[in-house]
Amino acid sequence: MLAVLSLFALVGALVATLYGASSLMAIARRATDVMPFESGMLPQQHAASRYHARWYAITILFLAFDMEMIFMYPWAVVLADMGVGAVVEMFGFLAVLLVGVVYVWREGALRWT
Amino acid sequence: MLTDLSGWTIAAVVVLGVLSVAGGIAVFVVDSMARATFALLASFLAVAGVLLAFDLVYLAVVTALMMTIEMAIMAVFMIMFMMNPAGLMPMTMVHNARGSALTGAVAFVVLVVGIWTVDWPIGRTERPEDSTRQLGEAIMGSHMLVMLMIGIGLFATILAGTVLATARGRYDRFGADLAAKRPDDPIPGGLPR
Amino acid sequence: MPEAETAAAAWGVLPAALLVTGVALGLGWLVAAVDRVVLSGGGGAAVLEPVRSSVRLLTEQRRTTLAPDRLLWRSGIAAVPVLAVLSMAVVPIGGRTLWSSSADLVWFNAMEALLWAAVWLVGWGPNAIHALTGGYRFLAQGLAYELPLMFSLITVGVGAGSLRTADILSAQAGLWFVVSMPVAFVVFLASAAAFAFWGPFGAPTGADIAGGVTSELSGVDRLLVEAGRVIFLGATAAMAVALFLGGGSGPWLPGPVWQLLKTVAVVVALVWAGRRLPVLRPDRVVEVAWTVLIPVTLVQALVVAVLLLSGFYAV
Amino acid sequence: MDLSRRLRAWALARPRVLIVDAPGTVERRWAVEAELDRRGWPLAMSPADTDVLLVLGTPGPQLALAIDVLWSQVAQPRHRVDLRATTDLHHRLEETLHALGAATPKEHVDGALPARAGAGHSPEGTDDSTHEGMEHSRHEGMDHSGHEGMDRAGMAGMDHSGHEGMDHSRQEGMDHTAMGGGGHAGHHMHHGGEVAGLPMAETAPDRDGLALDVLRVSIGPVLPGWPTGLLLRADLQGDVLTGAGLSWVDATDDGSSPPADVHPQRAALDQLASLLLVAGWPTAARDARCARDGLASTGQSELATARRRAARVARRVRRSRALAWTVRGAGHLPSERGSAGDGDVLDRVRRWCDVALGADGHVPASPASLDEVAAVLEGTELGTARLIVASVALDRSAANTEPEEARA
Repeated sequence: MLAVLSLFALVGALVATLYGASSLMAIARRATDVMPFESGMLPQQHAASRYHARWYAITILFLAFDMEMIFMYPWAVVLADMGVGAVVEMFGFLAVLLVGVVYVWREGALRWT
Repeated sequence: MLTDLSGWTIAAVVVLGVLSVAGGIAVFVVDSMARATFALLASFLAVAGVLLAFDLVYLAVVTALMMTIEMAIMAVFMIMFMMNPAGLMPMTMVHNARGSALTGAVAFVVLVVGIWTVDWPIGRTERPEDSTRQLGEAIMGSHMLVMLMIGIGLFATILAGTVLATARGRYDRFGADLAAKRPDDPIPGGLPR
Repeated sequence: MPEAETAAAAWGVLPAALLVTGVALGLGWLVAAVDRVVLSGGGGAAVLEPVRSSVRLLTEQRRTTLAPDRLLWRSGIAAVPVLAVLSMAVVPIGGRTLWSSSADLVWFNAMEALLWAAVWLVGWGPNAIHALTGGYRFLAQGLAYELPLMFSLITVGVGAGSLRTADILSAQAGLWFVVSMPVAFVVFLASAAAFAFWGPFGAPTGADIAGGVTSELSGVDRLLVEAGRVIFLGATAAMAVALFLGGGSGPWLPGPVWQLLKTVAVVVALVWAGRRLPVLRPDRVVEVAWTVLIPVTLVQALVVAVLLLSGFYAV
Repeated sequence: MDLSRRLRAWALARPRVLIVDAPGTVERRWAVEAELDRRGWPLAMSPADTDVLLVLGTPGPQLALAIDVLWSQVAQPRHRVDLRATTDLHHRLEETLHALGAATPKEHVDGALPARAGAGHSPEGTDDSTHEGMEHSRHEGMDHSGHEGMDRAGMAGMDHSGHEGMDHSRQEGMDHTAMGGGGHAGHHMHHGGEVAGLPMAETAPDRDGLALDVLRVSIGPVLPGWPTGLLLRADLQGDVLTGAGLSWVDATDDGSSPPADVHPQRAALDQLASLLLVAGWPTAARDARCARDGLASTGQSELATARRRAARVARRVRRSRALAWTVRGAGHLPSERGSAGDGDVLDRVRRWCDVALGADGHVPASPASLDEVAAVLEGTELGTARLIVASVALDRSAANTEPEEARA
């Protein structure tokens, strides 16, 4: 705990040092204020807009599947003590989710819109 | 109860607790969807830090892991569907400020009164050597039924979410009789079908 | 019992943390140097190039763009190297990890998962179209690599019956895990390339979007993101050695030397193989990841679970 | 002081170079890239990644504006080289190193570095010739462009940024942009006005039934692995392009001059190199460049080596399953013109490989028309669009290759 905290502090200090070193060594201390790069043209609109992610359907599948990780890590630890029953239960659980994956795949939701 | 904890732990819990509340408040103060989302993530990470201070490593780390991924995905949707994602225009994150303030104050009072008046049970059991193992034993043993129910629930979520989220289904891809050899998709994927 | 074996306990907290940071920088340098050698087609002089680039970036002016989200941008930039070094907390150095808990593997996983936020923020911050596209590409790629990576980590946990790096190392005293879990090993290394957005999974920084998330970064900002990438790759290579290649075990030579040799070998193999491939675009990878990789890694986990119950791993 | 200067000189010994090749300078670009590869100077991806901006030939007015915008986006230390001939290439690059290493902030701010003999521009672009170039550009841009608004915006920005003005007068520059854009983009105005001088994106329905923001973007004229001077204007819905329109900047319709007669094998290798760069395969791109450069040599043994190298890279690309998997199915061009440009990106890549192999007397695939390519880009994702453009031969056969000289 303390070890992680000190590592965090150390690397934080390292990052701060790099910023400090940069402000000492950099040819110009102030950041140059530029227009966003748009391959030689000036941008016509703000890029930070309502970005249309093409894979939003996959996120639902992902989140549902991801939830089950909470169970699977502890499951790995106790597997040896629990025996065959735990294997059957966990993979039965996963099999149900994989049926969901097959359904999603057939509906084409794994492809971008 | 508190006496089990070292002074450092208590200090960490207090600081992180304040941070998490501050993050929660920031969600409603900032006027950008991206900042609101990541203020919420900061709040969750502070909670993970509290759990870590209590030496509940697995819960702490899994909180950080899940919440980061979920907030990143939430950011996608917040920015996709909400107005003014970057906060470049002036806007406010709250509606019905008076009513919600009242509701919030009442809920706060109820909870605080509850916390200080309930006769909390005192933990008699020894702290486990390995809380991850204990969690695994609970999940695979006495709480297996819960897990199975969650499995079915997640399956239903996948199906329902996909049906609701997608405008196209298999009949659009393979034709009315599902006879097409290759699906008709706007962007091809990595597999032939 | 294993608490006493952490590096922090053995050498003191601060020296151990310093050592871990130093090793992290060394690993980052190693990856960057090997990458440069492979990219430039040979030439041993390329090993100095990472140092040269770092100094150049330190002397370079920083940039800010029109109406950036400065707070989120800078947090994302700083988070990338910080997370990379923090992931080293559970990577064994000379047989000892800086920190040991009952969930070391999850810690490693979580540090990498926090990149989802960090990299996206680096892309979102500058309010520029190429960077923004890169940030979203990283999330899309995350949907593909995250679960296979988790399954491969869990497979290791099943084999060792523990999520603690020290236990995993001792569980491989008889046989390296790579023998019984080759799929998990390959998936783990491929995921490393994916979360470090490098090589065949470099779409978030692709040349087709002018460098993607890094396209608006100059000076120390660019240095931090690039350093985070290579440190993450190096940390994952070192972790792969611990999880699959028996850590420091080997004849004749002392453990740390073996560990170093194996790590260098893994880095060289990873970079060499990664640079032989073009970028695999996320829109193609996602479908294959879900329909092929996840089932395959699950079968791998099942095989290991059955082997465990049949007493294959003498725990 | 001296130490930090020497440190900087050492650190900048392998600067990253952004090449802008004006029309008609293909062979010069090859020579420059060969020299850069030999020296181990990496090619830059974007202005943020750039130390040296290397301009080949004489850019037309619109390209000159784009170069000025790019130059304003490069962080210090930086150096600009205008290379009109490759005869003194070695000398000019050495000079570049010297200028980069010697640069100090004060000199940069004052623009006090002496203009070097033969250089059209001082490193800071503040000498007279640059000014004249900009004045000239303004007129040309106004006269010949279908997008006056944006060109004026570019110019307005440049009035300031040419003098490091981006540091202190962005706000002012942006006001100009807004005014310049007002003429042709008046419909932005109803959309809640502007923030920091730029309008917000607009909303439009999409093919998947959502109505989200669409972003007007320009891809080109200067990008890595992109034909310099090609300008793709499109709406981006997420990363999907709609309403794509392709044009050449500085295109004039006063007759067409045939493209320069270049070595077909070298041209094919060059096309492969830029395509492989876009496809994210830098090692193969390097090999293709290397083979292309070797084919220019006169010695028999070097030539044989280069041929072997070309064959190796062409075979490697042709057989790569990963490349086939990642580009397959993209960019089907209509095949009414027979064999030349039809098929998808993968087919075209393989045809380039055949030409690069030099085994048969194939001519390079005949150039596709801009409208045809733009039609294929419709509805593709940004990465795919880049691959499609990189896979077709586009030349400025309808455009004048040296507009300034032609008009002069």
